[in-house]
Amino acid sequence: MKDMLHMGLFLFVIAAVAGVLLAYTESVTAPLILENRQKAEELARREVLPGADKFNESHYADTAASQTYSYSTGITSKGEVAGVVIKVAPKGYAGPIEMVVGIDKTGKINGYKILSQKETPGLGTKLSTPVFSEPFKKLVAEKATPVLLVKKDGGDVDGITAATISSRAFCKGVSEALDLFRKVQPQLTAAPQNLALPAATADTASQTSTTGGNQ
Amino acid sequence: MNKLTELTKGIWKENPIFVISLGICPTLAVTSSMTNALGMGIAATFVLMGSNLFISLIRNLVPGKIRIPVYIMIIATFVTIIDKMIAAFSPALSSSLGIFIPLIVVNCIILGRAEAYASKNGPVDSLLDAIGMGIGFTIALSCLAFFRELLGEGKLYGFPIPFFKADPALIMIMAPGGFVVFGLLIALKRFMEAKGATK
Amino acid sequence: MSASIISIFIVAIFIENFVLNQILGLCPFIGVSNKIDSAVGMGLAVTFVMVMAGVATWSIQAFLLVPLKLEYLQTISFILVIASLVQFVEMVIRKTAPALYQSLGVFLPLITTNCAVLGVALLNIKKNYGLVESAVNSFGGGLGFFFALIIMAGIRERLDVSEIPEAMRGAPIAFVTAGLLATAFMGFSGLV
Amino acid sequence: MNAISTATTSSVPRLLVTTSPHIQSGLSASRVMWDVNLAMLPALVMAIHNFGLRAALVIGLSVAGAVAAEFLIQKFLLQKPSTLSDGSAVVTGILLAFCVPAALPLWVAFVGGFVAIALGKQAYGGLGQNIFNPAHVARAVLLASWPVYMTTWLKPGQGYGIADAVTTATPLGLLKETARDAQLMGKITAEGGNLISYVMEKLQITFSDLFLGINFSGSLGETSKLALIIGGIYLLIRGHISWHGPVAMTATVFAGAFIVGGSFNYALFHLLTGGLIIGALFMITDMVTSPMTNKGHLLFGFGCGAITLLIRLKGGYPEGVCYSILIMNAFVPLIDKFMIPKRFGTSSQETVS
Amino acid sequence: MLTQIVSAVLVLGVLGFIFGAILSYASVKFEVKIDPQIEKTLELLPGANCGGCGFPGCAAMAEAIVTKGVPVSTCPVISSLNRIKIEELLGLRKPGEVVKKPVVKAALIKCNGLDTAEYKKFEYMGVPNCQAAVLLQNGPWLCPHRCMGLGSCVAACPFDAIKIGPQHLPIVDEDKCTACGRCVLACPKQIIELVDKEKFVHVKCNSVERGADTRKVCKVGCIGCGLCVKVCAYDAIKVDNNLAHIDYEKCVGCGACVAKCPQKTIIMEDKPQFKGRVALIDQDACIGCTICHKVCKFSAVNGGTPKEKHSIISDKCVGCGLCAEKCPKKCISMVDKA
Amino acid sequence: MLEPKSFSGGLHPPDLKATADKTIVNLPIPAKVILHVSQHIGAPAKPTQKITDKVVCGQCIAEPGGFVSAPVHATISGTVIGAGNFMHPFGVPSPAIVIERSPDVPEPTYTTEDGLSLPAEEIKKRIQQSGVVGLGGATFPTHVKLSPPETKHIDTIILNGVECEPALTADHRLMLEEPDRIINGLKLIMKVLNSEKGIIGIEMNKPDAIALFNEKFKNEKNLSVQPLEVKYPQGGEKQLIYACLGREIPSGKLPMDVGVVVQNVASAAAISDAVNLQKPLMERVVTLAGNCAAKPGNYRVRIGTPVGDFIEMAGGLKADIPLKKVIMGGPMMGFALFDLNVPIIKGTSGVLCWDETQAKVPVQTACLRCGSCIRACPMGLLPQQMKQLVDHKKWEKVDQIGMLDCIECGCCAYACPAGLPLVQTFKLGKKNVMAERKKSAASKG
Repeated sequence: MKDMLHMGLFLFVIAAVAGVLLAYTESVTAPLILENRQKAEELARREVLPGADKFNESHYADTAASQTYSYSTGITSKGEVAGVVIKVAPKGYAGPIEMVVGIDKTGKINGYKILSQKETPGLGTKLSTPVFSEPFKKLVAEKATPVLLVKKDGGDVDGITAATISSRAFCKGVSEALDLFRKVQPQLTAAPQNLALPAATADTASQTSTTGGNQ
Repeated sequence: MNKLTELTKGIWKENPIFVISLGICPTLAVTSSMTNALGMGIAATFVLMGSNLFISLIRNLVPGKIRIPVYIMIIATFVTIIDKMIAAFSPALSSSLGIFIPLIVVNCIILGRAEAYASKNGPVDSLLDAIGMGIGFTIALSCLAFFRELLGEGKLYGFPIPFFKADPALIMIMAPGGFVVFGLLIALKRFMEAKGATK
Repeated sequence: MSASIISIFIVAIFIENFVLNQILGLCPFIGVSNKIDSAVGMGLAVTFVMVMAGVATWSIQAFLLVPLKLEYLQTISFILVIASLVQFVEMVIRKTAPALYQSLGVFLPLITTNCAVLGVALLNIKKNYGLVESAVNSFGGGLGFFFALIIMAGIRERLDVSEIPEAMRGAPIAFVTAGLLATAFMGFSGLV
Repeated sequence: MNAISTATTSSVPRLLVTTSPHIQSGLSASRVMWDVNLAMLPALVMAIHNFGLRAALVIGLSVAGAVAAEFLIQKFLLQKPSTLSDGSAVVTGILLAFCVPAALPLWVAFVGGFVAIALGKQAYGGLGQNIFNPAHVARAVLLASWPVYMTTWLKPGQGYGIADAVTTATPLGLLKETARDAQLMGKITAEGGNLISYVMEKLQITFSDLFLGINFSGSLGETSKLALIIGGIYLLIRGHISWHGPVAMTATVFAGAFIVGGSFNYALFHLLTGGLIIGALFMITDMVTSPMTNKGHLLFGFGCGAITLLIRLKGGYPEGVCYSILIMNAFVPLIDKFMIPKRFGTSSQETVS
Repeated sequence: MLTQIVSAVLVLGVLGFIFGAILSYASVKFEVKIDPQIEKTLELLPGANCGGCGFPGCAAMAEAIVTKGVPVSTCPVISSLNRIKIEELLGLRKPGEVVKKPVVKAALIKCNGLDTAEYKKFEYMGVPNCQAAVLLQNGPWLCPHRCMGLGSCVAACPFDAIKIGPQHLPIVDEDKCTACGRCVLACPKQIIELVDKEKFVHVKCNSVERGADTRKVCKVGCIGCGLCVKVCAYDAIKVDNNLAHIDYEKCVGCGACVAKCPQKTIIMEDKPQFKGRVALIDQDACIGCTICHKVCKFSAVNGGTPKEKHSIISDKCVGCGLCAEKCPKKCISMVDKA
Repeated sequence: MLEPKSFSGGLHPPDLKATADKTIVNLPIPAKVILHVSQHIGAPAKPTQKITDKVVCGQCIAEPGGFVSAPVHATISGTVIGAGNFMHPFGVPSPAIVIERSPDVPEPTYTTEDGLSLPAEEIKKRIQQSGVVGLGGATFPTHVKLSPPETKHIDTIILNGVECEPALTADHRLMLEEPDRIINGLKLIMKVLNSEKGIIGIEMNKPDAIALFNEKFKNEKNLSVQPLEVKYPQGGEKQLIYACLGREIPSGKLPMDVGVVVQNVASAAAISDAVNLQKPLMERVVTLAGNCAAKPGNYRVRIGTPVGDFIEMAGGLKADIPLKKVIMGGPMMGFALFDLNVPIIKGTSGVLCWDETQAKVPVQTACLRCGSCIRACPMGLLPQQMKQLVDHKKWEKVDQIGMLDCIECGCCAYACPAGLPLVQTFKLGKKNVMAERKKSAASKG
């Protein structure tokens, strides 16, 4: 019994010391980690929607499907709506491809960025390399309303050789983002200022914009 | 002299991976690039140092029966610390190493050294042992990563290498490549030793 | 729901096989795959511990760490739970079922440092699985480990009596075989 | 006289003393291997007929890679006598070339042959020791390493030049793509067509094309079923293979496809496309990497067929023969352990005391 | 910050406490006794798992020593120091008790057969294993006791101490040999024996055939002629069943028998050219005490009268060294014959 | 005629039976015989003669060394000129008695009596005294087979007229030329064992013998001929019993455990002589074959005749073809001789004199795992695995998969495309497994 108590206590002491150390580490690193994450997201948004200066979290309630979508609205330095950044995750070859798509207020695709994916290295992963992105950029720049289908399926997008499924998933994701954009488009043009107002998001928005400005 | 051997034995003679075949899980999983290998090596070395030092300090106080849980807890503490540090200061590395950082906890090298060395030796020796083993571990990881990154991506530390970058063999950076390269490396080491022995 | 549980299960066994795809749990995979008998023992032991650990760690995470905002204690508390669990199970089996201990229990100490067990616990949390999903994922992961181990043991029993070149004998050929096995298992990719 | 007699007097030459039996069937490893090479000849001719000189080059380089690996490793690493003459490296080289596309860069074919022998065979100690089929090991490695090259299919009948060659889809590839595209599928069913006829129409092929191996693309050696079957029958007659594995594998795929697809055409399509026939006749009958007993062969063939179908229908790859065989190769030691003949004197009924 | 630390400490501490308590409870409740003596014994055993003791490995041996009272000396490899430690541990010996210096043994190959076609029945082509070769017409050699030379002993040696030499005969590396006896068991012809490492005169034959028979099948086999018996001043050789045996307890290694053996069956280790020794008396130091004359069993010392200086009749001297040993003035030395 | 029956496994090597139509020729009495005291399975006989002793033909010169043992008789009359170790056909120098013929001593004569009227015990005694052993090659003392424990009833006697070994025709000729002796022997055995049924098993490649015995058995209720598929090793005891009766001898058991005793036809003929004439076993029919033999055929020769002398008496070797290999027994299970001074022994059914082409040794390559050996094994064993396990000295495992059930028939090695020495490996394996069993039994007891 005494033995038991002794062991329990010893473990308690060790655990306590560990707890102190860890709590301290956490208190130091937690803000940094949070900041890193936000920075990364901010960076991605900025990349796909270069015109925007700051971003607001927005929501769209699809009453028909009784679902709520979130997206972020990019505001230019003049306070106008530059466009939206929409996060989609189409099902790729080996799992969801998480990506953000930047669409300007006219509905034109501005850019995309793959956040995470599990595609086959060297094949599906080419989605995030210039091999795929450059022709795609060129396509959206040149064609007003490209058919978002792989060429094989009669669309305009140059699919990645030997990674048709990944390419298709990509097209599906961009289409999804466009669909959502069309739904929220009225919101954007209707009341651009209102969007900047929601108190819950204003805080982070200003924070990120300052960090962004510092760069 | 003696201290020096404590330090160097882990690098070649008792290289934790190639000779003692310990801690192979993180070895294979993170060696798809030199950067990851180096990051993992440093992280593991840090944990090894911390745990070895700490354990050798308290080695006479620990009740035998709960020795292992205590060691694991100490190791886990250091692992969590390094995990958070990496996440805070090198988010890219953190995301590419993923859950393999917390998994250092169960890396046999660390517990193995704690049990086999730190629990029986003084803090200075233990620290030296940890550094040596850590370096050996890092070197072994880098060796593997060298072949995998070079052949699998045509790069080293992310820099494209001429000739290799043209058509890299993707399988090298996937799981099978890790297994095969590791197996062949051990065989190569043995083959060289056997050659050396006959000469 | 049920479909996704089945898919979690199949993914855990075949596609994201701990050993062959995730490269986790290699120490026991190489160490205890010499004989089919011991591979079966080890595989069962790991499966058992994985499920127990998966459930236990999920509970700790959900009921203790998250409410108290102590997620950063994940690693340490998980490993503590697993280590204690394993040791406890070992003691119980040793006392109550010596025969079982002989065939299965002797592998238990090895499991403490089996990163697949901690790995499954961490992945359950990372993937935001619920309790049932965690249990299923752990079970699938354990079974995947079990299969890989038995296949490997079968192969190694054969390799044991083959004329393997001197330098390749033992660990090297085991790793090369594991690599080829992993290559073969790539055929399952995209299955779900 | 009273002595251990020393018979070896000068008049009688020393007699040969060996252990029993003193006669042997006359079969030898090299004869088996060269017979297999011979059996692959029809398919080889068809490959060259279909894909021209290019095919010959790919086959040649693949064989060269295999032979080079066999020679170099045995000579320099293992320092064992060379076994090149037994023809097994040539078999591996040709088999590998048979399951890669004609457009494969020649150096990849060479690397493939080299990997097949080095990793698939010599690492295990050479002929008879390997676990996995070396040709399929190499194919899986190549597919994972250079997926683009391994999935670029030339239209047959174009001669050598590949720079401007026309690529096309394989029947199975198109089948998979179509089946995955829900929209297209909806359209096809709405128009009252079925998947198979859509694919065959689109590729402009008939079943007899599939059987004879003309007008469609695929790996070098697997297009012509007729040529393969001729080779298979030769091996069967020579007694180097048994019918159990091939029949079990093809029957499993056929029956499975029939049940899933619900039509004879669907099942026949699966039977005649991809590497099923070459796999069933030349790969799973590889003595070294398949079970030893006929019972085992049945199970092995069934497993190969089932996994092939699983991958074709549900997996990421359009074709699953290579992987299914590799996976079943891994099970062979277990099959060998449990699928064994009944030992004489161990049946329960005859325990007369 | 503070609350965080406090809660962290509390959670971890409580977790630790609970698990510690549970485990210690379990360790009492579910304790299984292992004899600590077995573990200690195991630590003292060599750990080579050579199986020379007949048990499957050192662990089994340790258990057998402790539970079944198997003598520690069953282990052929163990150092005497560790043996004493184990015996003390088990209370079989009182600490400090002195023991006789144990005989350190090594394997001896009792065959010197030549590798010539004339002594072969046929060229062997079967399984390269001595035991298997015996199954085919009793092996390829005419002499039924000839070493097969196929190296089953080499394969059996866990210490890499045996190699097959140029004459299809094994050569033992005495430094590596631990006398575990594996090779003795592996040899189908029973030509390996464990003998005192420090002795260096050996009968390199195991043929019990009659001399005439042996002579027909081997040039260097023991024909049981008994010359060695006669020449041995120490009574250390016996011929039994047509084969000479050396009693290593008595043998001093003088080499008289080596010099005498007509078949060159008896050899002096490391001295293939050994032709025997002869006593040499330092005439200056000799005082003519006659002791050497008296002890010589071969009447090879001149001078029976006191004060007369002795000399050796080298034809008669066999080189046994008795005189040198007994000489009070230490003026006799033994020199190798040319 | 009955349908031919068979067993599973086995194979059909080329017949090589070129001497099937050569009638048995009685060879002259040799000038010298070497009689080994160990010509049977079991304890060696104890020699009773020493050098210079005079012996007469048929005299017992070595008495049984135990129950499982058989006496040895002088096969010629003359003087003992040697007693000591002589080279046995197995290659081991072992005790033997050498007799030089005295040509003036006349051959003994024998009176016939009706053995079947004698009591069973007397029959058995006469068989034992005459030194009859299994003449098919196994050389198991016959009287031992005829003395099963009382609890075991032997309902069927099978005579082995299969002669499945290629090249051998001695039994075939004996059946054709002396069927009555064989039938009489069969009846004597049946009387001793009180059995209900007698069967002669004959392979389908000897239709003349099958027809002859069918004819002879026309009026015999309980005797029959069982034609058997031409397949090796049809004459293996276990295979023969299974083919004839469908009874499977459990692993490690004997034929008598399934109520059967098997005897070779030549043994039956010898039994007939032993009982009716009280004539000891002194001669046997030996097939001489092979490319080098000048006059291949079937010869009745005195046991103990040196092989070289036998060949000389039977026409000698061809001068132009160099002799390469001499096999005593058949090509599948016989053993090669290195020395022609060894004698014909009781179990010698053939002497094959082969030249270079016949004695070709297969090239040894790596195992292909083709499974030919498994398909060929008549015992349902796994030769490939057994070889690997023996090579790696895994005695316990190889015991588990049935090492001791191997009958060393050689089918696996015959079929092996890699030319592996499987039979020798298995002989080695069996020896070690038995030693290992003994060891573990000792450590347990």
